Amino acid sequence: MSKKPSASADTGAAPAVTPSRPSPHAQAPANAALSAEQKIELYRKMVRIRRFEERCLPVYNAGKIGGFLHLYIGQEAVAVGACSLMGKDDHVITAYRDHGHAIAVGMDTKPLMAELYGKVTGCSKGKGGSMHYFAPDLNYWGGHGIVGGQVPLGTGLAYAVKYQGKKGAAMAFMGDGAVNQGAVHEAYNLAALWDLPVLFVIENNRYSMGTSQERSSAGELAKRAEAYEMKWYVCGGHDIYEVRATLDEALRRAREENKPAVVEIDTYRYRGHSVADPDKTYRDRKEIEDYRNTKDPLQVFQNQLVLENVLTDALITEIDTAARAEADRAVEFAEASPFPTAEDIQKDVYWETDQPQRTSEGRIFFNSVE
Amino acid sequence: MSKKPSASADTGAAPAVTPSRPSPHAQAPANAALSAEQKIELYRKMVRIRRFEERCLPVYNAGKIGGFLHLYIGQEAVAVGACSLMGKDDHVITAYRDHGHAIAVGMDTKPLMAELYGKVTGCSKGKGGSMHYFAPDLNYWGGHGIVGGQVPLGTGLAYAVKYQGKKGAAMAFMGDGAVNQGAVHEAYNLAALWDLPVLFVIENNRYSMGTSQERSSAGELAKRAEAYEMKWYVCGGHDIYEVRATLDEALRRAREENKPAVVEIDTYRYRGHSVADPDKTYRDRKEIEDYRNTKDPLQVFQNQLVLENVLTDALITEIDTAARAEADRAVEFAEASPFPTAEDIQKDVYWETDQPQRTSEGRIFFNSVE
Amino acid sequence: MATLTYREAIRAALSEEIERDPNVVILGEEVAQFNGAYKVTEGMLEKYGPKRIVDTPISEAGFIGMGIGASMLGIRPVMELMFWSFYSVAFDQIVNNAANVRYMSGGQIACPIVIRGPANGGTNVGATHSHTPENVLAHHPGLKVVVPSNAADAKALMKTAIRDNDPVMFLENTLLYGVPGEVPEGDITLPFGRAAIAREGKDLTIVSYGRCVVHSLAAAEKMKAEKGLDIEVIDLRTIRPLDVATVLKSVAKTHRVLIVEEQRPFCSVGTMLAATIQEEAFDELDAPILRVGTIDAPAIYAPPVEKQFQLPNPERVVAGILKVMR
Amino acid sequence: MATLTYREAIRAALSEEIERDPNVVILGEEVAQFNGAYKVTEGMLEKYGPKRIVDTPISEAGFIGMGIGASMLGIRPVMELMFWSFYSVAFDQIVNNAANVRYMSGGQIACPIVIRGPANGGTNVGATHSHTPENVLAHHPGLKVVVPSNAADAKALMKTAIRDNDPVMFLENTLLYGVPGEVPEGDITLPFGRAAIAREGKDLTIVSYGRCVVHSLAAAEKMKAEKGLDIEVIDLRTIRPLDVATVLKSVAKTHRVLIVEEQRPFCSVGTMLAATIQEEAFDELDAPILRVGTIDAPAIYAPPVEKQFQLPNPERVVAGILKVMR
Ligand SMILES: Cc1ncc(C[n+]2csc(CCOP(=O)(O)OP(=O)(O)O)c2C)c(N)n1
Ligand SMILES: Cc1ncc(C[n+]2csc(CCOP(=O)(O)OP(=O)(O)O)c2C)c(N)n1
Ligand SMILES: [Mg+2]
Ligand SMILES: [Mg+2]
Repeated sequence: MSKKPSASADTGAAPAVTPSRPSPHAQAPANAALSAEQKIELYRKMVRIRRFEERCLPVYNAGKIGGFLHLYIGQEAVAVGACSLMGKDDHVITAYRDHGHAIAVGMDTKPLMAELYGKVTGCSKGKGGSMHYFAPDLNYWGGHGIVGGQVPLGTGLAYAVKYQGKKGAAMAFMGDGAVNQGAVHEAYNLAALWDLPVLFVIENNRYSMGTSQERSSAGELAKRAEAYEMKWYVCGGHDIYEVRATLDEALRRAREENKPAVVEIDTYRYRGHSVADPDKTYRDRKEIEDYRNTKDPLQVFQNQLVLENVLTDALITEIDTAARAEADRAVEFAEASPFPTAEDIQKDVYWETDQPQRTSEGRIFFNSVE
Repeated sequence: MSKKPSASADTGAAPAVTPSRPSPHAQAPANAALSAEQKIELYRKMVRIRRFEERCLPVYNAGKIGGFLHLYIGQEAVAVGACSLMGKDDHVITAYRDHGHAIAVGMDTKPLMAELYGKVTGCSKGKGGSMHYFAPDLNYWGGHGIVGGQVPLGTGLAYAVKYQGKKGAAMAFMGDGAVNQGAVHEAYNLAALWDLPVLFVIENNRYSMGTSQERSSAGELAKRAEAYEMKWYVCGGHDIYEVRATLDEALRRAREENKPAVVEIDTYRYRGHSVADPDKTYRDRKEIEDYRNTKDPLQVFQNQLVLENVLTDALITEIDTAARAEADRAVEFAEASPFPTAEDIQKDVYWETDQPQRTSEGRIFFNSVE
Repeated sequence: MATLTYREAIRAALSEEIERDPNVVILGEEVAQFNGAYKVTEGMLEKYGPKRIVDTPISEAGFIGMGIGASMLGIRPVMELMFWSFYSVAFDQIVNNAANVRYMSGGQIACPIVIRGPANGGTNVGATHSHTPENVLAHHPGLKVVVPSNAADAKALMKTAIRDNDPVMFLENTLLYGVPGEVPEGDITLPFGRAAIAREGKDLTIVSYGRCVVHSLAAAEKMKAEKGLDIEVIDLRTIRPLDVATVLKSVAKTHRVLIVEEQRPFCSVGTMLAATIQEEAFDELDAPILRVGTIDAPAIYAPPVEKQFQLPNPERVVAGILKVMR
Repeated sequence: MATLTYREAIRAALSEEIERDPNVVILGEEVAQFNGAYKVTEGMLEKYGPKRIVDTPISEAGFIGMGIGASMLGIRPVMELMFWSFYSVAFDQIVNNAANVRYMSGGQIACPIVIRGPANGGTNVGATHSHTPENVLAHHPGLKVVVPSNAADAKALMKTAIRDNDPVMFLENTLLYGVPGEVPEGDITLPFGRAAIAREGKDLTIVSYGRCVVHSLAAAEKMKAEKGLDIEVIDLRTIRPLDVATVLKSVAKTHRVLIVEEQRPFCSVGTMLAATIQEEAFDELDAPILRVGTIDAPAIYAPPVEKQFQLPNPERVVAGILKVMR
């Protein structure tokens, strides 16, 4: 506890998180089983997410990224903790704040940055943008823009896993604001009624855009699970060990007993809702600073791993430098890549039109003047 | 308790409900306050509903009624009990099983029968049919065909009452199957969050079409209110005194403290989901007979009022005879009434086209060949 | 050839596909224990068991979304909407998730789901239960829309739909369910986008689909008998893809077009056809293209009024023919 | 005359109506404390307080349904959809309850609700956020649909919308919010169904609405400069009711029509216009009616591709003009 954390995990001049007692979750089975290399890899992923997203900001401000940019900064331990528990038959789906999960499941940052640029080398060929990252090969089913709309889809992933007799589970992530979408409740009921192996993971960062939880939701969020006799958990999202310990238990129950659950993870976003959000009317700077100063997930884990003698100053710097360099390379890649063409607009609309041979006859697109 | 009930409350040869101890709810404030005349009026309304609906059956089978006919037989105490508590600023809305509520709020049965015939003298001018009875002058806002779709509307009635500073409440009725519609949950959250004076009244008749409650809903229905920190009640729907006692409390809370609640009322339908339902695959006859024999709401209340010396044999017979005659007159009225004309099809679509002077210009209807 | 009702033909297709592919599963309200609200799936629970034939709660957004999610992993869900009208509560899942997930993922995800159920008026079920959303659905690129008019087509097209790797919206008709037709035996499929010439003629082309084909044929026979007119009736079978070529070929022969559709007129499928035909066969047309559709109002309940005046029927088609021929 | 942006003009209309009628209330996500996602309602919470300007949870079906219910009792809710795209989750409340409740009750119930928000692509927000549902909405009798192209119209039409006793769907455009325009002072309203001749001409009629009017005018000027063509541009202002008479009058003068719309082509508003024009002005047309619309695919993200190739823009309108004139 005497060690001073070495490098600030955030770029700003944030005072380092006060070194604290070791994580009470370090000895949970999921965490006790981790090798030093695995721990470093978890830390590295969090750093890579943060550096990637920080790198996005100047790119966005330079007008290279269109539409929205919802940054995940502050929430990294959630996605990294959760996705680190995935086995080959586990699946994940989330909302539009999806960069963290993408990197967490193992996506390369080059196509992620290229997607933000709208380049054809992007992970969705420039068709999805920031809100619509996908990597089905990594069991990552996106990136979805309609609040709550992904939750029934995630339930369907669980349905498929169970139908096909696999021992897997799906994690459907959503924000605290999403719990008030009707489709979410319909999915809860289906999952509970049919014993589907799905976890409804609420990343509670306290706000949906400018609306605080208490202004949008009656009652406690995770507790709504009780309405469907589902189990529920609440845990901190600043300590990746806690995230892993909680989800590990819930995932085992899902995989082994086909039992769904709601898992609410307390977290915080440092940036505005999207980069366009002036972030002035609904919270004060102090609230942000307080979280950053005491609960920054990178700093908390850095401290922990320093305490565990897993991380050294040199390694911390190396990881950070590598992550920054990786982000730069992603930008270079994106810059150098071409945009889709006008012809690309009508590709990827129908499966059949992407085949060498169409399966149907007749006209399928209907432009008058092209 | 020695008195034998005099006339079977159902037309079938149902054995009379065993006379039992007096209703434990007779002394609840809402019931203790009732005069003998008022009690007779409650009983008369239940009988009128049943006779009206029984009269519909041969009419339907003769092909005079189109579409669906969802009978309320067995559930009469719910609508009559609930609507008897309405003050001038209280409002009610329900689903498609809406005949009972219509008569309960005081609608005349002639336009109700005419509506089933699709006649222009119907309560909705033959435009709504069985599922769409309305009487806004009696604070009755229908009759709605999309399962759960009326629940946000009912919440809006409560919103309006509160907005306008009135001391009223809205009752939004729904079936046990409707609780699994997302819009219902959205409405729950809004009502709880904003303290809206609305009661969500679940008429739990155990089935949504052929699906029993346990096959469609995880958990207990009313208890879902807890997810939103709303109060909830469960009560029997066979004893109109119990219905009134429960809703009276909930309504007072709504009117005086702007507090919403969920009220689940256990009831039963004797007929199929609609007249077209063969009613063979999902429940057995015995279940129906058991309910009828022990809990028929007309018989239960008849017994109670006989015990209370409010009803006599002669009065029971008189009420029954009058209700049958009323139903016959309703049929005569409907038979004698004309159908809407082809021109009527495009009336009542827009407020403005029903005015002597249109408020907008341009074309508003777009038939090519009329 | 066997004689099957439209309902039986669909059931046969569903059953054969269930037997062929273990990933095919049927989900919907009352499809299993109740045997289907309109008995399309009658007997299937007993035959195929509760894993394959699944009753759902009344949660269309939830279960259709669930089906879409499952289809991304290779399940082939066939979801029954008791009425297509109830798509309104699942609209987001259909137009945003089913229609877009392939696109937004840059072609990485296929969504082989079928959503089926009846979409029609004429049974006096009122405004909320009488939507005919083929135009709204086909408006959304990514979706396919199928509207069979007879038993043989219903069977063959349903098989194609289940095997198709794109989301297919399959619109049936409660008033056709009981109508018998000759259905070829065996594993017959029919490609989407191939219209049928339901009746050959040279004087006027009726473009139609679904139950309106029946009305059109009746009107054509009447016109033959009464006026000696030879009317060609085209049954589109699918709305998207659309067999524009067959329509244009017929127009080049007849030079006159009437569209018969059970649609409210504003932005109906018929407007799409009229816009396309006038664009691509401008010089072939001897008269304006007219449309016989649903009279522009919510569905009226009054039974005789709905049938005689609001919906297309042979009398109204005759009136349309006479107007185009004028 | 004052110069206001489109955004300010709408805000002015909302404010004046809030002040005029105590039953007017504004509800939506982030309309109050956050000042509106697109700042349309900026400052209104402070001015009118939390009873009149109300932040809602992300429950479009719930709160729009609630607004419809409240409107039945005489409240005049103006509901903001942060994007019109999110109507997909409230679709049932809109097309079944708002559109039908008057009809199903035999005319006993009015539903004076306004649902407003932006409906457009062009800001690279992808397939789920770029719906332009004016065709889908206008398809449903019972609804009115308004699509203002400039600040003055936006203000006057918003006032009309709030005072109208029917449900009004008011479609704005994020790319117009910042565009300034002259707005007449005072309590000016504009009747629905009255199109504007945005530019007079004799060689070709462009029928358009919303932001496409801007593209059309730019293209018309270019054609004047480069080819000496006099192009008439009609701004429909409202889609339902629709000012068919003004369109037909123009067609009778120019004999050539191009429709410019930000719509995917299948069953677009343009198909409705084309079908109607060819039906009612058949003999006036010297060339097929063409449509410049959104290229038929979900909205692509790639910023330059969406803007240059997928959406209507002056260059694509020019191409359309040349094709019609050919
Ligand atoms: C159905 C729908 N309504 C509204 C929006 C606009 N919107 C996008 S994100 C958002 C806030 C969501 O907050 P939350 O669920 O807490 O997630 P967070 O942004 O905090 O990650 C809103 C209102 C949307 N995308 N979809
Ligand atoms: C959204 C929607 N889905 C399905 C239906 C078809 N449907 C009509 S009634 C019904 C059962 C409803 O059961 P419940 O809510 O228990 O009411 P009850 O009929 O028992 O009064 C169903 C599935 C519908 N009308 N609306
Ligand atoms: Mg949040
Ligand atoms: Mg029920």
